[in-house]
Amino acid sequence: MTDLASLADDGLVDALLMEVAAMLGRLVDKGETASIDLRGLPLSFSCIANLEQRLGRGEILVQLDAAGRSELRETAFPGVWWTQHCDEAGRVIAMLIEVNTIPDILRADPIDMAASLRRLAGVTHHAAFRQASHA
Amino acid sequence: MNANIKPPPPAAKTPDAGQVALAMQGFVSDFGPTAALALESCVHCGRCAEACQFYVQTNEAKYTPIHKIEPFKQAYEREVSPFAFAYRMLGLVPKVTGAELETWQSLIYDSCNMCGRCSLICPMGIDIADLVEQARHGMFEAGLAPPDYLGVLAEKEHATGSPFGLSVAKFQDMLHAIGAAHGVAMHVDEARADIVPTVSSIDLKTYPGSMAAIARILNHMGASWTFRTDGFDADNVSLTAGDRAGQRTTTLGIVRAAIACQAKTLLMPECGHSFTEMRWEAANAFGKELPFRVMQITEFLAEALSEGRIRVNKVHQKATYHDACQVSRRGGATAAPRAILKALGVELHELEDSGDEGWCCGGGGGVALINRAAPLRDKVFQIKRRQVEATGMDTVYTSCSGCRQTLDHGGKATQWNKSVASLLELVANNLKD
Amino acid sequence: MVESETLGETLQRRGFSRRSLLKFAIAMTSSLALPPSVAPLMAANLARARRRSVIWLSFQECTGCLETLLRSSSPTIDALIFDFISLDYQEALMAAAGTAAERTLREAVAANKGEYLLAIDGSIPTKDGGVYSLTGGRSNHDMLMEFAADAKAVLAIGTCAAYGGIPKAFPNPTGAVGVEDLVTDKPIVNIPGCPPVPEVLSGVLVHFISFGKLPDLDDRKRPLAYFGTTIHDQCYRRPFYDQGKFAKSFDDEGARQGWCLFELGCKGPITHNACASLKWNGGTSFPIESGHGCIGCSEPDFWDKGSFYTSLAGGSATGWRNAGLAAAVGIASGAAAALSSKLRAEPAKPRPENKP
Amino acid sequence: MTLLDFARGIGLQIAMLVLIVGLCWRFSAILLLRQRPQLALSRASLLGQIAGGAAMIFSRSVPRRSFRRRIGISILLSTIFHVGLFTIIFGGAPHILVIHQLIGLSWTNLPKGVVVIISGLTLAAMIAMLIRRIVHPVMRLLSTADDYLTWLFVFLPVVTGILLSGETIAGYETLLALHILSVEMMMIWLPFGKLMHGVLVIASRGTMGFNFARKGAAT
Repeated sequence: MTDLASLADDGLVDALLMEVAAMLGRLVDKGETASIDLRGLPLSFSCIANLEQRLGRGEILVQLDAAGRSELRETAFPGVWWTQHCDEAGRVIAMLIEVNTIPDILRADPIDMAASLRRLAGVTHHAAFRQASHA
Repeated sequence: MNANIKPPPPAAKTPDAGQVALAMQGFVSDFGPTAALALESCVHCGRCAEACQFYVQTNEAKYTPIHKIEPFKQAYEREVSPFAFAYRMLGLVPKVTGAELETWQSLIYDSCNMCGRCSLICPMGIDIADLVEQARHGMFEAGLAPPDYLGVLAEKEHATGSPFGLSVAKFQDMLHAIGAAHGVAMHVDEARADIVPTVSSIDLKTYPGSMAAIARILNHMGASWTFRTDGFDADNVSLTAGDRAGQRTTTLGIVRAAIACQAKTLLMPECGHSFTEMRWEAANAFGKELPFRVMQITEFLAEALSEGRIRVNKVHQKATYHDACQVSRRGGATAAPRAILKALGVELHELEDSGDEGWCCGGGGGVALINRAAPLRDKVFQIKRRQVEATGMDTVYTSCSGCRQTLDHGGKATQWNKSVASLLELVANNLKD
Repeated sequence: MVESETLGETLQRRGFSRRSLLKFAIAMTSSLALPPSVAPLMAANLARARRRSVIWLSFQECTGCLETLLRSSSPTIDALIFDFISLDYQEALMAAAGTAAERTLREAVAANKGEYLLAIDGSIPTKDGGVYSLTGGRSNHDMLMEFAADAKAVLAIGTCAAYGGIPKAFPNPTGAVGVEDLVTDKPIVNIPGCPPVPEVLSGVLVHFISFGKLPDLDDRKRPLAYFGTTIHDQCYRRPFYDQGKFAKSFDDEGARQGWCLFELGCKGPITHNACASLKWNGGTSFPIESGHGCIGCSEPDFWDKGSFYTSLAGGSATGWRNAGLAAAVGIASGAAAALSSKLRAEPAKPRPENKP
Repeated sequence: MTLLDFARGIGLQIAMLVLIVGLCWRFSAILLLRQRPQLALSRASLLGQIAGGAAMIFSRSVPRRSFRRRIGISILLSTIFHVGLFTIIFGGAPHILVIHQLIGLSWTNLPKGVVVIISGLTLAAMIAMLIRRIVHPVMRLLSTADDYLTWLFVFLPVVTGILLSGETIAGYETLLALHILSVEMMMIWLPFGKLMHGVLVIASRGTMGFNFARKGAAT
């Protein structure tokens, strides 16, 4: 039965890899991004491990600390990302394969940037004041 | 409808309501737990057809053994079965009609040898041959036995104890004449004897030598024996015709005769159904176990040979053997003829289907006595012919005069060059002096 | 009513980045079985969304459902969503009591007429005029009908509110029923479970807040994303079921090996819920993982479906006494049939003779 | 009350009671008919006759060699079907559970995959048997409504069982309910139709074996 199960796993992994290839093709041709929600598919642990291994590791590993940790890893296939989000308790809340030049979540958000600009202005002013007082 | 089967004689009328009622009464009076179990158990698998010589040779579905007793089964379901009241109330099983009985007359008589091959193949353990015998009771009692040779003979047997209506005096004369012709001392109507042989009316009519053979062997053994003219014709045509009363009269006549001379052994002739009747049914008619043994002649000869009471010269011959269904498959004496052939030194080349699995010659169950069944009988005979030819033997031994007669007739009809011979006569002709 | 701040503003004020919101949206789309591409839209909608009024009425209940929802894991955005909804009336939680509480309720209803969500936990007694459960002298039935009339939708939280639950268990002395038996003209979402999985409620609320509508429901009005599969379908012990490896008792080798609990009465195969995937207590475990079969608490009448420890394969067979009685009836009938057959069949037959 | 509750509760009870009443009725009505004693000297002792009866209960499952060629298809199909059905009933884990709950006996089950494959074979054999029954002149002539109904009442549990094992078409709950209901229909039908042969076969073969041992006839 174990052999049968692993055989079925291999079939699923192959199908997913073909889907990833198709998605990457669309990214290259038309610039379309896409992702696969791995938790929404009936995959066993061994199947996910198998898939992760087949995709391999690339050059980038990003750790995100936003309401819990996230790890975004480039696979051995540039343009294909393995991303996993955890909540503050450390439990996995999402696991995806993203096909994108860079995962959207890594881009700084305009609203966050506006807020940081305001904060940055405050920090700068304070430093200048200190420097001036020393002189 | 098979083109070779003649329609019933034009005089025969469709059975009327009274006849149907009589048939029903006859059908239902027979059901004990055994028959009921049999009819309840059929799964309609159709395998019995493949064991039946009539189906195998014609490929006509109507010759399926279990189908041949359909009206009998219908009567059972309507009148006797556990849910009979519901079947009647809801009309789930229709009444048997006169037209149906008319159709089934030929199926139940002309195309069944009661050979029991179907009983052997049935996965549910249904003794279909036995059911056919029971079904014929109702048919006969309604006057629906074939209006032919069989019916006529049964009537005569019913009236006189012999299908040919032979009188006691006539029989005595015949026996003495046979003795004189064959140079053998006859014992007739002696007051006391250990062994009482009986004869088949076919022997009387066609093979008188077989009676001389019995006399010669019993004399050779130095046995105390006698023919009894008050109970000699064991043929029991009534059994195959379905005449319970005639069957009983004939049987009890023989039982009384054997008891009268304080016989220890009742010797049944080379005949099939008569053995079945005397061996298994006579005690039931008599009401208790019989005070003597009933033995078919092959059993008797095999036993006597093995005990050295008969001594024979070896005959250096090759031959094949045709089993009588009622003696071998149905009667439990399959080994006896083979032991006799061995004792005689005959090199036995068995038929492809032999012993318990042998095919009927086509004449069993009274079919030999139904003239209109002759074409069908000849078709069935072809199986035997093929199998005998396949052995390459020139001689077929058998220990049933009915079979012997059927094989002779079949052979004659097809210019067959094989000789059909009696095992009994073979023994009688090779006794050591 | 004062225009409140948006959820985006609230999050920003509390120091949550937009990344956190996007991450939450990614997790929610996954949880709601929506395509991952919807996540940015959901995040944007959530950021723009304003507070929603929720009125929570408790009927024949044990407060277990509320406890579960309040104790949902860590102070994440989940918790914020609960903060964000305006729980305008909840007897157990609100500070006000008596007539003050009554006034709050009336005000909230008047201010959000046609827009508020009505959340119900507990079943509604209908026998004897509903006298078995009253709030301020008013029956649960009356209150339900009154506040459902102006609600946008009704959330039946827990098995009692959804189907009647334990109060409805045989012999159901109070004539308890679920919300859907009484409210027929409003959208209803059933979130059954005893108690229900808290993440399901947040999922439903997030969907409602971000897209302005209820998620897809199944034929029992349950959110399809969470109740579309059975516990059995998602169970990590499922491979053992497929291989036919079953624990035969709670302490045998099979149980130690973590084999399937089907034979020990697990109701997983007929129970629709998300326990096996979302799990409990912050994703720690769920009953089967702890070695006990599912009792099917999110299914209607789960309390009356025989023992929790009787396997689904069987059923309640008839007792020996009834079987014996049936056999007696059968034999008697059979004997009568045989007798009547004998009478019908008996011909005047000659007796066998004994003397020659 | 859901369909499953009905199937597992009152439905099962009704089916069992009907089954028991029907079985006892049919059996007693057959066995209480007048039995004529057999008075002829038997070729076998009483013990020998009983042994003959017992032996035939098993021996008739395997046709004689000389018959096999002519009834090959029949043997093949009915063997696959009967062996398959037995394996499913006595090898499938849920079935063993039911038996355990009813009478307390239990044994090791077969892997589900094996049971499913056997079910498929059984189903195929059943379909072939039905086609044969319709097409073969002998079987068509012999067949009555009972044969087709009985086929259906056996076919349904096999089909619903296979569907249940894969949880296709509908949910486990619905399929389980349909499976149990189909078995209950079969239980109710059993004493009144041809299905009874499953029980009668023992009595019928046993009787023939007993009688044939008496005569020394070929078995």
